[in-house]
Amino acid sequence: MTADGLLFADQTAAGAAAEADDWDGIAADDTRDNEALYLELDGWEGPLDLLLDLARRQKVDLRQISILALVDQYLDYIDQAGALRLELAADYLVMAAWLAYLKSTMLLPRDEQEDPSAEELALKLQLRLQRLGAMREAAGRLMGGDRIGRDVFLRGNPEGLEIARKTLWRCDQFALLEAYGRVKARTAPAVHMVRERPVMTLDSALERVSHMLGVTLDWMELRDFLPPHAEPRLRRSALASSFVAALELARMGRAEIAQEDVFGPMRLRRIAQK
Amino acid sequence: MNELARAIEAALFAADEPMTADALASFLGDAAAGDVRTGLRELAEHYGKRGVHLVERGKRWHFETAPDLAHLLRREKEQVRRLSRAATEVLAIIAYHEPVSRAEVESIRGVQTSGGTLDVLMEAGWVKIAGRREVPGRPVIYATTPDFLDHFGLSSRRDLPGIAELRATGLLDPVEDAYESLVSGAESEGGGEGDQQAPQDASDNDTAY
Amino acid sequence: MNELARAIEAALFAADEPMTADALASFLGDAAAGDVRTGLRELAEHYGKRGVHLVERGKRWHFETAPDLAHLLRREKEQVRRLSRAATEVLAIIAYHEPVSRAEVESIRGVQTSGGTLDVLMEAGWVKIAGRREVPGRPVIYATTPDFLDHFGLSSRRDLPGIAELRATGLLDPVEDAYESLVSGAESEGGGEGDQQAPQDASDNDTAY
Repeated sequence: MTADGLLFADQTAAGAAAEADDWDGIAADDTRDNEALYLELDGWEGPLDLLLDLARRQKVDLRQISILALVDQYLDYIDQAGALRLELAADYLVMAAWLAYLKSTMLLPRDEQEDPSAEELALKLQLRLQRLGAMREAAGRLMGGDRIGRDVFLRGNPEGLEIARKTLWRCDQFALLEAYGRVKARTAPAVHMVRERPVMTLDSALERVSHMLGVTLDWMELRDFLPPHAEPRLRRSALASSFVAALELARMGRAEIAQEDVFGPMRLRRIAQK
Repeated sequence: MNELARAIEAALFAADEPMTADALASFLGDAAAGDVRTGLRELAEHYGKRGVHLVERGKRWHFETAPDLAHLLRREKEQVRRLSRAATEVLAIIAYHEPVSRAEVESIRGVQTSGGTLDVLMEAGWVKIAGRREVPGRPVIYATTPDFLDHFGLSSRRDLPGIAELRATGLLDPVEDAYESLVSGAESEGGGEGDQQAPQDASDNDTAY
Repeated sequence: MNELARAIEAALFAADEPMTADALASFLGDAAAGDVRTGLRELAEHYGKRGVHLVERGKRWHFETAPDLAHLLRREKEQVRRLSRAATEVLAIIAYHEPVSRAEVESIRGVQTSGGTLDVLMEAGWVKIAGRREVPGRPVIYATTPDFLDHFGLSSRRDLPGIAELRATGLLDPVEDAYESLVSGAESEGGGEGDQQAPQDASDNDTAY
């Protein structure tokens, strides 16, 4: 950027001053009275927005605006709004205070200025306004482009492209039957059924043993008391109940029991009744 | 290409529905209906061999894609996939027990069945919803379809082999599971005898004691 | 007109969204992407002077009506979302600076951006979250979408009106950077004179008021 671009180049200052005067008249030119002027505050999104608008009214390149004129315009503006006793958003007042400070330091001799210098602050304000201005202009051009639905139109009723992804499932009879077999085998109910078994009850064993003991006085093996041709399961049951019957008869003093060896055959004999 | 033809082309392209020549003429402002008709015929000719055709249907004109390209625009990509093990089991259970609710399938399988599995079977066209069971909760019940019989080469569900036949072909012999193979070891000793045989065998073994 | 061009024409006519050359190639089956690109260029040229144009927007292609016919079609078809001034500014700032954080947008506009503004732009499908900036606080950064290019008739971001010029003049650089380069630029112009020179001039001018 050249010296021209800097804020306070001679012709800029002169031009800006003229523009500033011009601006004072703008409110009238635009047939705004004070009130209308204020009411526009709502339309500005914050102080920077208002500043940009004021700067544009200087009708010069944003690079050449007079910050000093801009400050005056802004402060005037805030004054007018204040005179109407309208409430101003805090950020407008903060900006006003900051601009008043900026103006005062700009008017001070250079060597009394603090850091950052007034020029730096002013230049940065100007750079910000340029950037906002550039974006606003860009937004305008963007919106002015050939927009779909306003300037260009898409196909009214497109059929649409469709890829129907269809899955062909494959399975065969064997797999089906195998699967059922698998399920059946896996879930075969683990039911424990007690089957009816041939048994000899204790009562019948008691009767049978005491009856057979009554036939002879000799020792008999327990095994001899079992039904001779019974199926194996009945024999096992008879063995158990006959053993208990023998014990019962011995307890009643009607029989005696003998066993020579451990696990040897058990023998049984009637005790003669006195 | 004249301006009217361009305008007709654009208007028909952007239109939501087919338009008559008269409607076009009035839409395009001061165009004469005759000129519009001429324009339409020229455009139709221009598009005649292209991928898009301008066609008249019952006096109304619209663009449509060339009929010979229809297969490109609505293409079906078919992929063959093997039915998963779980889905095959569910299908078999439905086939053997239909109509059957999902809860019943699960209790037969002994495993929870994801809804996706039934979806797959219905997508395949082998299973359909066959109503609801009139019990509390009115669960949906499923059954197989004629396509199912077709695909599996069955003329009716009665063709499905019974349990005894499955056992005879060894299909009830679980082979995967170590525990199950133990059990099946005992069972196969039964040598293909009936359902009742197995407990009998067990008691025979008992006599060894 | 070859078959591939016909197929491309038909597919793009029927498509309800813009398609890239690659998407077209894969949709059309065994077409080579290079051939599709050639076909697209030929078709675009063919349609160049017609009422309907074939355009590329952010690598995606679609048909649209010719912009110069807007006045004929606009009447009934206008369906453009009205954007607030704030939203258009935010959109422009994002488009020209992307990716950009909300704080950066706000520093350019000098006002806070209400969440609603970004929401509107995201809902329209023109702006998306493009990740986070790896600085303290990890702010979310925003960028424009392909739909943005589509809607505003831009072939690519390079087509943004005036972007080259804005870039060249540094108007897309942050104020601090611009200030630094301005000061150092003034310095070099000053032909070896001190840092103070340019501001000195400026303050001299000030006194003219």
